[in-house]
Amino acid sequence: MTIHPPAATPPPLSPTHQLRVKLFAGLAAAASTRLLELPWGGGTAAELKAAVAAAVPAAAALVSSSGVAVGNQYIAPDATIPPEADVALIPPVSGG
Amino acid sequence: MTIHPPAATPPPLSPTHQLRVKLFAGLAAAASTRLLELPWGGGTAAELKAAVAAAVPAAAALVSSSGVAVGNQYIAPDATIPPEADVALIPPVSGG
Amino acid sequence: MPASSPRLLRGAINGQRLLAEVASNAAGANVLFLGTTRGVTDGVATQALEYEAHEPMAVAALETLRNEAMERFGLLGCRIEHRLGVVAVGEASVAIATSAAHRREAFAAAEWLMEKIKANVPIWKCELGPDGGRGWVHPDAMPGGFP
Amino acid sequence: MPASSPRLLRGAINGQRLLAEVASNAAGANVLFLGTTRGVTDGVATQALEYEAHEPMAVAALETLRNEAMERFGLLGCRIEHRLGVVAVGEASVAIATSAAHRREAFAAAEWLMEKIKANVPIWKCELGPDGGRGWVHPDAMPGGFP
Repeated sequence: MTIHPPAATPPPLSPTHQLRVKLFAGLAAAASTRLLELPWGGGTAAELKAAVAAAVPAAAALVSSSGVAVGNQYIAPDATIPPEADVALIPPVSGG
Repeated sequence: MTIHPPAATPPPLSPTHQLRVKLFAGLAAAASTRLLELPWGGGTAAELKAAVAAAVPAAAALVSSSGVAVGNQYIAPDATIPPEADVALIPPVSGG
Repeated sequence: MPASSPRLLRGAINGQRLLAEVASNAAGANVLFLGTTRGVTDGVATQALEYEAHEPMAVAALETLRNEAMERFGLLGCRIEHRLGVVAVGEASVAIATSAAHRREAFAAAEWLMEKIKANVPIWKCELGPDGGRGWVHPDAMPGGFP
Repeated sequence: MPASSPRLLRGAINGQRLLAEVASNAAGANVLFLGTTRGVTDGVATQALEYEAHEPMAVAALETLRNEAMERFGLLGCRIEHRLGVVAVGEASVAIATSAAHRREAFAAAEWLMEKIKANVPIWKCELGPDGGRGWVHPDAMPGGFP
């Protein structure tokens, strides 16, 4: 017998799924990369910040004062980040 | 016997002394001249405005809302206008 | 008269040159304001504006305002030019360029100068209508603060 | 993307062109703001600034701000440009040009846009010191209003 799960339910993410997070300015300098790859089983923007801070301890303070953007929009701390999202951490800005 | 008046007292102005008053913009248009000559026996800025209004009735309303300048400075209504002064009537301004 | 002094001129205003003249390595903010002739004001068509001034008094008043703005707003540079004669629709009749360490002062000074120029400096505009009509503009308010 | 859209660019900003692009026969007021690199900030010498951005997000944020400014202040035209890469002392890193029927709106819009750009748009500056030192500038405040 073959079991077909409902088509609308995606398979659960492996905890080793890699999320790519864009970094900028002081965050990129602290992490020595502009694109941080993180194991990501899903979660909120706040959880992503905690995961980045754990992966790059030197940037922890700046991460905690950064916003999270998906695509071209800031998202709220409790918003969920889809697994294939175009994610960026936005440290306090200084243009102008 | 000859009477010498004190040296500091100038001779009284003839009432036919001519004062030249610069006019601008709507005042010059109403008076059809940029330089109005007025008989002037001396007096204040307010008296000068009255004299100009009497000489150019078409400009009376605009004269009453004009300032008086001697040289490059506005003067107060009760300030005296010297006989040879560089006098101008300054209607409400509209530069910019 | 120093090169930075206000000028009344009959040719076109060159805003780019004014900005260059207020430039400074100490400046973080530079503002250029250009007042231009509108083709329509309150529904009435304007062909052009014609300006005249009590020239020596206007230059002296502009110089006094410039010096006051330099001090009051801590400016690094300030240039003022005003056209005389006919100014076609779209052309600039007045230009103010300011520079300062920070933007608030540069903006505030340019706005303050425009308020003062429009209220006090003996310059007048005449509206030239499309039908050849002429009308000098004299606001109700008194110049110089004298009733 | 329309020609009036904000741009991030690596070459020099041409303020005169931006003013020409916001010109309108209905405009009586035109404001150009140029933010320039200061040689000294709070007593510390700067050799140059280097800017980077989250480019698509910054362009989208600038476009949103431009559209809001056009409506909020009733502008006739509005152009925004921001440099990326190294900007030498005296050069412009950001330019805003606005036009409106009257000056209050043109000034207010340019100031409002500068406030919003500095507070919210994902662009960052790095101070390049005379000794080769580099320091990214991250104010204490949070972007986007999220704690």
